[in-house]
Amino acid sequence: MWKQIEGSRAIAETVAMCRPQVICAYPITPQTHIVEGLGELVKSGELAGCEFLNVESEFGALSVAIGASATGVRTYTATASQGLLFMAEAVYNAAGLGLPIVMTIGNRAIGAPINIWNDHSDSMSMRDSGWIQLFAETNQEATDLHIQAFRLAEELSCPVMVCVDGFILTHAYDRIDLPLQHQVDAWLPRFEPRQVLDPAEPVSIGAMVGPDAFTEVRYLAHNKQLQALERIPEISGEFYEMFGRESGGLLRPYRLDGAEIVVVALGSVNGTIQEAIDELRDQGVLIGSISICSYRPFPLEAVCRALMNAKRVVVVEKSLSVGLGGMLATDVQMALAGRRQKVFTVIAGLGGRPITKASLLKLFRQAKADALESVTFLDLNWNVINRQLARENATRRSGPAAESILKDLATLPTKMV
Amino acid sequence: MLSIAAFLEGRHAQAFPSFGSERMGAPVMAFCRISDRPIRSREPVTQPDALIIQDPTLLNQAGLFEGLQPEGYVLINSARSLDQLGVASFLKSLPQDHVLTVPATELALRYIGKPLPNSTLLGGFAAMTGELRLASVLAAIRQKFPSKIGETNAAAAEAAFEQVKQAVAQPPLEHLCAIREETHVEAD
Amino acid sequence: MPFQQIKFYQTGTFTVGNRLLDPAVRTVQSDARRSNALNCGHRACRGCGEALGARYAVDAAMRASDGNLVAVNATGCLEVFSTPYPETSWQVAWIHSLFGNAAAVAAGVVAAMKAQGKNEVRIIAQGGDGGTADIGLGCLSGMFERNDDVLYICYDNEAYMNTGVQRSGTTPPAARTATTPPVGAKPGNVFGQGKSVPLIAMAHSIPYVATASVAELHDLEYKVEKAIPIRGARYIHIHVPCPLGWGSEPHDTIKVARLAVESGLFPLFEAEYGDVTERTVIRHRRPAEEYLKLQKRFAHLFRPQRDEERIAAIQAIADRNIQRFGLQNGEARP
Amino acid sequence: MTKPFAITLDVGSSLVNHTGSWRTERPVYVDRLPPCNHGCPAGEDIQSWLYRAESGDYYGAWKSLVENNPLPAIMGRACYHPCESACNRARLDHEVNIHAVERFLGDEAIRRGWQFEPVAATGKHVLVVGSGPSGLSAAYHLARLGHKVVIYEAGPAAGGMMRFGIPKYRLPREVLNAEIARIEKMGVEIKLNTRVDDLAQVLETKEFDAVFLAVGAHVSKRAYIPAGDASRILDALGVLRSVDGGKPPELGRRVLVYGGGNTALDVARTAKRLGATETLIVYRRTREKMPAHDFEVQEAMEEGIQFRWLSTIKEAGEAQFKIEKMRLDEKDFPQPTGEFETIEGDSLVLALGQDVDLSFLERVSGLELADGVVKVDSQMMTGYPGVFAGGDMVPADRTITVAVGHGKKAARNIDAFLRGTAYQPTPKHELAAFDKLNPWYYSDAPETVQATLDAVRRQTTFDEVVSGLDESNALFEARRCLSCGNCFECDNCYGVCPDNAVTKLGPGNRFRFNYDYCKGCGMCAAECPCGAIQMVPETI
Repeated sequence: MWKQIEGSRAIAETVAMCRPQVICAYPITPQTHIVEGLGELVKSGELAGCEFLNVESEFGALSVAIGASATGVRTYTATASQGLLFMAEAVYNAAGLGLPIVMTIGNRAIGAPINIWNDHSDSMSMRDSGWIQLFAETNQEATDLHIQAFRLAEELSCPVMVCVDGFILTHAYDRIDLPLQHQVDAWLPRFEPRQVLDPAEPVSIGAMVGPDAFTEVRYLAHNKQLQALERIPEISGEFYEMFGRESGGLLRPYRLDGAEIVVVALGSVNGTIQEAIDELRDQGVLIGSISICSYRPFPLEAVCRALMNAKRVVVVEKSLSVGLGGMLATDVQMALAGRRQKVFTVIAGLGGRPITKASLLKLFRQAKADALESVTFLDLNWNVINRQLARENATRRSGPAAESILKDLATLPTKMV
Repeated sequence: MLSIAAFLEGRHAQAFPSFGSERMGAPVMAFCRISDRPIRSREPVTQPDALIIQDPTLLNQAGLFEGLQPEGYVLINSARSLDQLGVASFLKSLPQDHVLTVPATELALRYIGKPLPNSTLLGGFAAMTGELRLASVLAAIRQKFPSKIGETNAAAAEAAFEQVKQAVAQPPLEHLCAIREETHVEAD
Repeated sequence: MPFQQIKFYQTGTFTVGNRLLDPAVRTVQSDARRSNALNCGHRACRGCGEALGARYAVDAAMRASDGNLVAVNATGCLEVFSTPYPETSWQVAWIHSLFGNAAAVAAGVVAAMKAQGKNEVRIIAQGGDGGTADIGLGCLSGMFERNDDVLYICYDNEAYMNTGVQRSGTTPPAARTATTPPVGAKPGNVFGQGKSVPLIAMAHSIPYVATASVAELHDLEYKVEKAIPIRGARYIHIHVPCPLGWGSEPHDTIKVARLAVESGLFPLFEAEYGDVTERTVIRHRRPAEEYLKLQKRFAHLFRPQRDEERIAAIQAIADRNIQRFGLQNGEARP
Repeated sequence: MTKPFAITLDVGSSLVNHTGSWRTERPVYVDRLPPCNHGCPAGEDIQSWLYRAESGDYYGAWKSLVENNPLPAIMGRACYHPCESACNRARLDHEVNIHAVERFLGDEAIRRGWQFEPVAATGKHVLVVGSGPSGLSAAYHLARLGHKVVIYEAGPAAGGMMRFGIPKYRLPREVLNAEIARIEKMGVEIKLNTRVDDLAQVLETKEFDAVFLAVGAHVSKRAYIPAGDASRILDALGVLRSVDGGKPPELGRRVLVYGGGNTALDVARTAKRLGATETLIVYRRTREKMPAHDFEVQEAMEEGIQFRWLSTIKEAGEAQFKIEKMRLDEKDFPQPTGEFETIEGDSLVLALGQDVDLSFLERVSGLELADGVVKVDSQMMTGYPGVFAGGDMVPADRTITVAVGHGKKAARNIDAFLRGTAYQPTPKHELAAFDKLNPWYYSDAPETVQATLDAVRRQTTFDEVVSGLDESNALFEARRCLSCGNCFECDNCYGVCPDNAVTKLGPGNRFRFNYDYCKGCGMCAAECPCGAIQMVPETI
């Protein structure tokens, strides 16, 4: 059913259609609208048989979810940024215990300096936690991925994060085809837990495991994600059969035919990238892109196949591994291990800086001209950087960088958006 | 509401705020794209086809009109004339009837009883650009605010539509229309 | 029969069992069919007070809930010694998640049970003083404030024993720990104002709060069995000596706990909706010094010379408790 | 549902981990000797009958009691209960009032007519000389062993000193008669007014396979006191005997009693009951040095008996007695001071102790006498094979309890002698001293004070002074027993073991340690209220 609706609301309504039995909420921008919506649906009775808990912290939120999931019910929560970091311990724990919790991440930067705007630093920080991480390109996909996430999580008994770009998707009103309840009911099976806290059949969950078995436990977690590599495309296919929409899957290629330059990116920026690609294609530039939906497990083979014929690979990512460069790029390079293609890292859109088509066009033309550095910071304001570096060279005590930079920005002409 | 109106006409629309941590009263921007095909771009609108300015005090802000298309529209919420606002000369490059003022706040006060000009301006916008039919604007307004508030807002929008319609000749139809709206955050 | 009303003196009013009583009214621990929730083969130290307290409490909870029990455990000694792969000593449905989140996990279990309509299942959360008073206090407070249907049991051995006896928020003044060594002008732990989780719990006005001790089995079981059927958030704080951390003799575990109670240093009371409603009156009051002397963690108060000032300060704490909770006058509960 | 590997475990799996290997000491259950049993001259197993009594099993308790002592109703009244002096409970509040429970059981047995079971006869014949406590006790035990017993009693009624030496107000005669009758019902024959003047003669008849001599000390000691013809001087036993015979002697209004033993008190209190307005006990040493039991002195004082300490009687006149004051030397011996005084008195009763008349033994060969008593070996046999002796006749305290104990011991040895073997007493357990207990587990319980007849009534009649316990009181009292040294199945060890290493075997079967899991912490031993667990080092 088509609706012009805010992304967060669409996600809330869809999660509700998956009939979770426990939802816990703790507010943090930009995820908040989702749990607000769910809270309303539970209170109004539209989502029946569901317990909605307002908890005292993100750590508490995921902990409640752990308890609920271990008791054998479908469990959901959402967070972002600092919130995800504050629950980090529980994030690893939920995965370690193999609890199929689904959690939405309204992707947002991590401070300091505190910043509420979108980038991928938060979910990237948890990429090795053992959770499956799926990135949504559009609000339609964000909506659909949640249904798939519950199925995937419960089949494998493994938690899933659905990563949705904060504000850009969560706060955008879009034209979305919302699934119908009977479709969701028909497509999403009942939750059959692998382990459950039941006085009738008592077990001890969460034993201490020593060197004698820890590696095996970890390998099995890894193996689970390898199984996910098989299931994610299948589930996407099964989803298509019921809902008639392509959503999810490991990755989505765009105009790869004969492409010499292939752009790789996660999430909503792919839309703008595709606009840029169309324009360059019209000018005869052989360029295409792949949008990676499944970041964990990372589809090494699929990526390698997609990039088979590319000469240059430009990885545009909204996160920075400080001191190294790109995390996504590192994974892409692993996918291309032993091949001669050049992989360029472009750090873009940090802390909500808009990634404009104009900047992308400029970037891709440089790529075509083979004028790209291995790591590029898109739209970096060099005036500011140079002044600060100069200051720091001049005196060791140069004060907090952020403040000085803000002073500079005030004096420099900058484009307001 | 703009995007909803467009949606109701079967068109693709995308609306999003200039995401900020603003509190009530601070100047903000919101964007809307309307198109006949799916909208993929997620960047902010930098070259608007139309600019709705809810608060004339923002008129002298640097780069306000930056990127405005040569054939673009400007609708300003004010009871005063463009000359009185001192922007007439600055905007004379635009086609005639593409720059108008409408006393949206006054109308809002009259019909809604509150100085909330948003929906009122949408009526004016529909009349000025012809991008949207009044009916869909009113429907969008009623969808956004069910109950009586919807009706009063609709009435105000209709009034604005009539006022602007008087002032303009038949406008040309655009296929892609991007609107930037300058306003103050309102509590709604 | 006339003698049925008579107290039993030979079998002792305070012994675990009592052959002259109807089995139905004897303690859980005297029952040959008790659940042994925490079973043989666990790896707790000799004379571990926490192992004892946990079996006392969970067995009582098992009887009170007719076996419909789920236990959530915080990280700590209890969790480590009870469930090292591949063995578990627990005979109840049990989960361990993290150090600081037992209360929240339990809240989740409750929510899930509620959502499934399994209202007969009772949930307990348990942890040590570190997991309760320190790192877990946030989640605990949240659980209290939401009045989640959880009985939280804290086994207080007054330091981080699992990691090697470091100071916790409930470590008593002057006590030696690995991080408050008995050196310098003021050896051992500082004389702070302390942190009473029971009083913090009472500040949430939850339906039931109680303190208990492994030295007072009848009292402990009474409180657990009273707490189990109550709906809403409940809290029981159990004093459990740690021979390793306190430097007491393994066979003295109960004796030490008893002296804590009889000196007034560990007051036994109950509170409902924020108000103290009952206290367990001290039968034979003992000086705090007797309690301190059994524990090497207080040895520096007596050797090389007596630290009269600080011994008196500790006695003052005991006196205040006795006066504050009225532990010496009034009727003891039958 | 395939559970996750390693992180999820099935319950009870820790049983494979045998923590018993950590142990350096192991607990073992022991039985220790309760101080009451240890202190009882009659060798009663007091704790075991209290244990039965506290659950209301009075018959069982009585049966257990008479295993060792056939005279509970008498003993419960007349015994000076050394068991209570030894009772550990005294360290807590007040010793258990054992004699009162014993008396309750004895009276209960009389009330309900409980009897001893008859046993198969061995065909052996034993003569017992004297039907006092030791004679009756020996006869009873011998009869229980199947031997035919005949008692020769010189007096007109059985009971010996119990009848002639103990006033009615301490031992009602119907009680005495009832317990003697019960022994006779077993087949024990008592020949009254049958004095043995020459034992050798009896032995020559070969009528008996063994003999037990149990003659009491009925001959009062005398002291030389210059006295005028008119002065009335009597001996204590004579007075007591004549009172029992129903011909009370003329003592007058003011009676002096000379001596400090229990007999002195008995006779003084008797005099009071015979109408004396003033009764004065004259004793050469202090109250502390008085051999009489303190509670009797207490009762006497309550009855208005007066005392004159540190005094000896030098001369007896018609209605006057000359008294010399004494002082105690460094060895606490009384020494004359040369200070004299005269006090009024209508009569003087001498209570200076008694002797046994041993003349009937003179012709028995090999039988040795020394300082007025008979020499016996550790089997209580005299120098003449087959002739045993006990009670007042042998060196020991002269109390009925000691006598009953002698009777039992002698009976066992006589039985062994008749079987041609030697009696082997079972070795005694280590004493259950107070420091072996953990008394915290016993709640405070004051002794049930037996209602005592009000003093006035006491002075005028021979009604029993101390009344008995009713059932609930007796039960209450029985339950004050701490069960020192012997498991009473309080479940403490089972409850306090942090490793569930104690197995409960069910009522009457106590407990067993599970050494597979016991880490040897010793908490069970420390918390055992009655000291029935001992920690012993492991041999590694």
